[in-house]
Amino acid sequence: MSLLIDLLQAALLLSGVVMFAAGTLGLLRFPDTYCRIHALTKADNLGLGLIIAGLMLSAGSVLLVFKLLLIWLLVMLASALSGHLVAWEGDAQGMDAASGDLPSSGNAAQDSAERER
Amino acid sequence: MSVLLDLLLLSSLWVFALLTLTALPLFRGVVFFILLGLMLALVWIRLDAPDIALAEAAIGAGITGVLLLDTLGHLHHRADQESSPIRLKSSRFWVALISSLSLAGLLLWALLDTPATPTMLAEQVARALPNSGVDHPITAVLLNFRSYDTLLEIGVLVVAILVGLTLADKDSAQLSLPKLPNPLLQACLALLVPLMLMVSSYLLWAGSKQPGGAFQAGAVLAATGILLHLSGFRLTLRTSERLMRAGLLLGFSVFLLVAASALIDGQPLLTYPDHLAGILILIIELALTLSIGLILLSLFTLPHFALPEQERPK
Amino acid sequence: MSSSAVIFSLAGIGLCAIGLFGFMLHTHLIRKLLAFNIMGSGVFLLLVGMAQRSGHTDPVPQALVLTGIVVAVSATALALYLIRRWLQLSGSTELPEDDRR
Amino acid sequence: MMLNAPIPLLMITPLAAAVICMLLSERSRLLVSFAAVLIQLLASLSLLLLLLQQGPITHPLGSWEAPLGIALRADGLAVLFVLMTSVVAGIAALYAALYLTPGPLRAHFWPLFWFMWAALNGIWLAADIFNLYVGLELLSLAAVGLVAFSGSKEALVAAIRYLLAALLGSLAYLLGVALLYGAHGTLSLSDLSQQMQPGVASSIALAAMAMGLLLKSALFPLHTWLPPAHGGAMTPVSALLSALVIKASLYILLRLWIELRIHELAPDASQLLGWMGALAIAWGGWMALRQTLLKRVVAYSTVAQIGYIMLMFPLLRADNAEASTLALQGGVLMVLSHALAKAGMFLAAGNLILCTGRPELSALAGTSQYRPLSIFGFGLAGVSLMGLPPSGGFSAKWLLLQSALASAQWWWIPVMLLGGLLSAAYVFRVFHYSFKEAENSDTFHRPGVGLEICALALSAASILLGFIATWPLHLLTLPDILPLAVLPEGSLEQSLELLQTPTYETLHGTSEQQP
Repeated sequence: MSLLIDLLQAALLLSGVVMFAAGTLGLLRFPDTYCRIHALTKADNLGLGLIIAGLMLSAGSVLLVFKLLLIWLLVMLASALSGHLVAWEGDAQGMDAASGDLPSSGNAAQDSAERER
Repeated sequence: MSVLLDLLLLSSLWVFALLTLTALPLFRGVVFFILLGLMLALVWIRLDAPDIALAEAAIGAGITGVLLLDTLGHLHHRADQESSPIRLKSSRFWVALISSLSLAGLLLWALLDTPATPTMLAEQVARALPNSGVDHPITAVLLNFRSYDTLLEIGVLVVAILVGLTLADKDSAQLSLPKLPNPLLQACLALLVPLMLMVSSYLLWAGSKQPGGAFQAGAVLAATGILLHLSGFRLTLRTSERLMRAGLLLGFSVFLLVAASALIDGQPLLTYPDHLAGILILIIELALTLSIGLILLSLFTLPHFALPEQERPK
Repeated sequence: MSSSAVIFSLAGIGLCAIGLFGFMLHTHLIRKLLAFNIMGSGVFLLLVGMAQRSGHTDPVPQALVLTGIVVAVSATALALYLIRRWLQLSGSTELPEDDRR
Repeated sequence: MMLNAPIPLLMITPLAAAVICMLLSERSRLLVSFAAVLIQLLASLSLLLLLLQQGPITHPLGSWEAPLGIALRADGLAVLFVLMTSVVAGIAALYAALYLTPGPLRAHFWPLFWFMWAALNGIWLAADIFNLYVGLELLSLAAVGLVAFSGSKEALVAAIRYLLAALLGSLAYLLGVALLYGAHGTLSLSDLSQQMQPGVASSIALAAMAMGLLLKSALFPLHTWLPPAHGGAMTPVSALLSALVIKASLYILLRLWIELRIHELAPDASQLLGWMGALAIAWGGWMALRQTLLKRVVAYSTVAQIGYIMLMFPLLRADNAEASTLALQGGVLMVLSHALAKAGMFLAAGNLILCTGRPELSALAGTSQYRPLSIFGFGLAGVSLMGLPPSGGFSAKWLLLQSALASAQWWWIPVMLLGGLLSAAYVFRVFHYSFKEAENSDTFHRPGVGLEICALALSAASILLGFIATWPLHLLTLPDILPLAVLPEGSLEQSLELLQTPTYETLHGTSEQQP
């Protein structure tokens, strides 16, 4: 039984890591800001969810499970919000979805990250 | 295994530090600096110092990062391009390299030459802890054994605000930071702000027994304020100057009053009566949390009042 | 003997050196400030790491670092006020290459 | 119970004054500040009386004994510095109240001033190396704030330069604290002085601390931040910075040097400090001769005078108690007389600038004819800086000379004489400008009488110090900070009797070494 749980935990943690890796790859390789947000928020939320699920298996107490769940929910909320804000700011600055370039080459990423904080 | 993890953390610290200093443009450097702060928070956990980890994440990476990014916002309006700083031909580079390498060498020598002995001070703290009024040794050190340091440190924070006030001009209350009229943000605030306030009060409450305390709670409070500020709810020194000033100074004044009250009893400065130590520390922490929150918030909001371009009279 | 403490003392030494390098190399004021903060973090790591090498946690240096972090953020904020004001008056993020006398 | 009161008052009053000043309106700030200055003067005087009655006092904060808690300690050295601060800062406060025009600028001055004073008192009384770090940071940030105060371009550049130097210096100091704690597990100075063993970590730690402190004290060649900051700040601020703020890091250095017995363990380091001091004397004096702005002359003179103070370090010899004692006394007297003279000189220079309306030396033409009082204040301070008898500066140099002779380090003597000549040259250069004929003498403004009196009082005090020099020096031998310095009875009087001033006889036979 405990071996089964260990295996399940390992599988969950590993697939979580794979999701994170995929998200990071997407951030580096995708062509424009909108796609990158997509990769980052979706893949990372899922990856974190998997890792949290894996950790819950060995948590031992209900309180700890609850805390882990809370972490996941909060991170999801934060990443949804920040992803939205980055996209919104990009849109407001007239960033082109296809090329990811601003009409006038400026510091779009800089601006949006600043606002986000 | 854990050694590997530590070594990984060590190399990431060094890489992020180097990237902070060399990455172009500056914005990237600041982002790496914030990442460095988050890595440091992990390192502090590894060093069994969760209090510092909380403070590093909230103050070191969080507030410092926000202040830096905010300054960059002013900067990029004025085209300020810098070239790569590494120029092998400049003597500055070599002087810097040689001094830093010799510093590293000397420190390494000092580290290797010093035997690792358990410090007797840790024992003394453990022995005196029952009489300190709190159960968490770090809170006991900060607010009882070495409370004088903390008192002066709040003074340092107030001085920073004072200089900000001196430089900011009173008359031109013109905001340079536009608010974000984003509907989703506003909606989320309704959820996030109560949560952050809850976290802040939890940290404060936890401080007497476990990691947490006035500084961490104050930093979370300040983060809430900054979030609200960015979304358009502005609570600044200008809105109600007197009230705000009183809030900024509340912690310091309460601390000072408690410190001085020992004199009435003929005791040395900062002595708490035995049975009152716990409650006095709690009162000080409450006031400090509020003040630290307001001070850190004001550090961020103060320069958002554009200064007049012409020089001020001497 | 705690290996973590030794490793992070080393990390602290590295950060001190990198910070000093940046502080001396850069003329850009904000970079200098970043370098100062890196150096500060290095000193904090060394302070706690060196004291905890025997494997016992020591609350005193930890409390000192908490104080240090707050002092560092105050200094950073103050420096940023001055730098911003200087930027506003001169439009530059570097100090004038002065008559170094 | 109230016997312990002066020490807490010295800390509580300035901090409370800072808070109250921030909360009150501008007019009340002035009143509060005057009241606080009075309390500070009284507290430092009663501390002096207490010291004379009881000997050195330790004040364990929070009733926790060091090393767990932090102790404040008042010995002769500390009390001398507390008294110096109260006199100089008190008069500078009076000057500032008259000098600053009403408005937001003046309102912001007071809280910063009080934080600075609190930090100074904190440093004089501290006996804990980390607490000294916090005190240094409080002092530096408040001082930077005061430099940046006017908000002009020059002030900002000076403030940023000063801030960068101060921050680097504090970090170097903190690095030393980290190493010392890692090696010895304590932060208390008295514990350290007992447990200190020579070792790599301790040596590197002390070297780092010394570097940081020297950078903060602007010893040549780490002085480049000083002239713009001290010369460019507003007049009362310049006086405070030159007279008091740089002394804080020097004081810590001196404390470390004698309490951790560095003078015994590393005589080479002491010699190095001495040579850096000698270079500072030459360079500061030379640069002061070449300045075109009046306040820059005074600022460079500070660079040179720091060099004089450093000369005491190589003369503190483990193998020669007499030389050590003379050196310590000479060095401390140098600090005291420089504090008074330099504050007086900056204030007098400020008055002259108020007269002429221009900061240049060349604008001084005609001032000695039309504004003799201002130039007289400047000259009195100059007498002490040059080291002419009977000033405090003269007594200090005399003691240092005696010490150099006693320890057979004759090479410091020409350095001191050369420095004196250079000081004379730059002071007389200012006089030279002021004696020139003026074409438009009717354009002189008249600075307030109060301003003139403030400057004159400080300058006169620096001269007066020469007459009563044995008294502070006697105080210095009260505590056992320099355990090896047991002078043969009456030798201090003997060495000073050579000066032939009648006041010394009255104090005969009072300098027995106390345990």
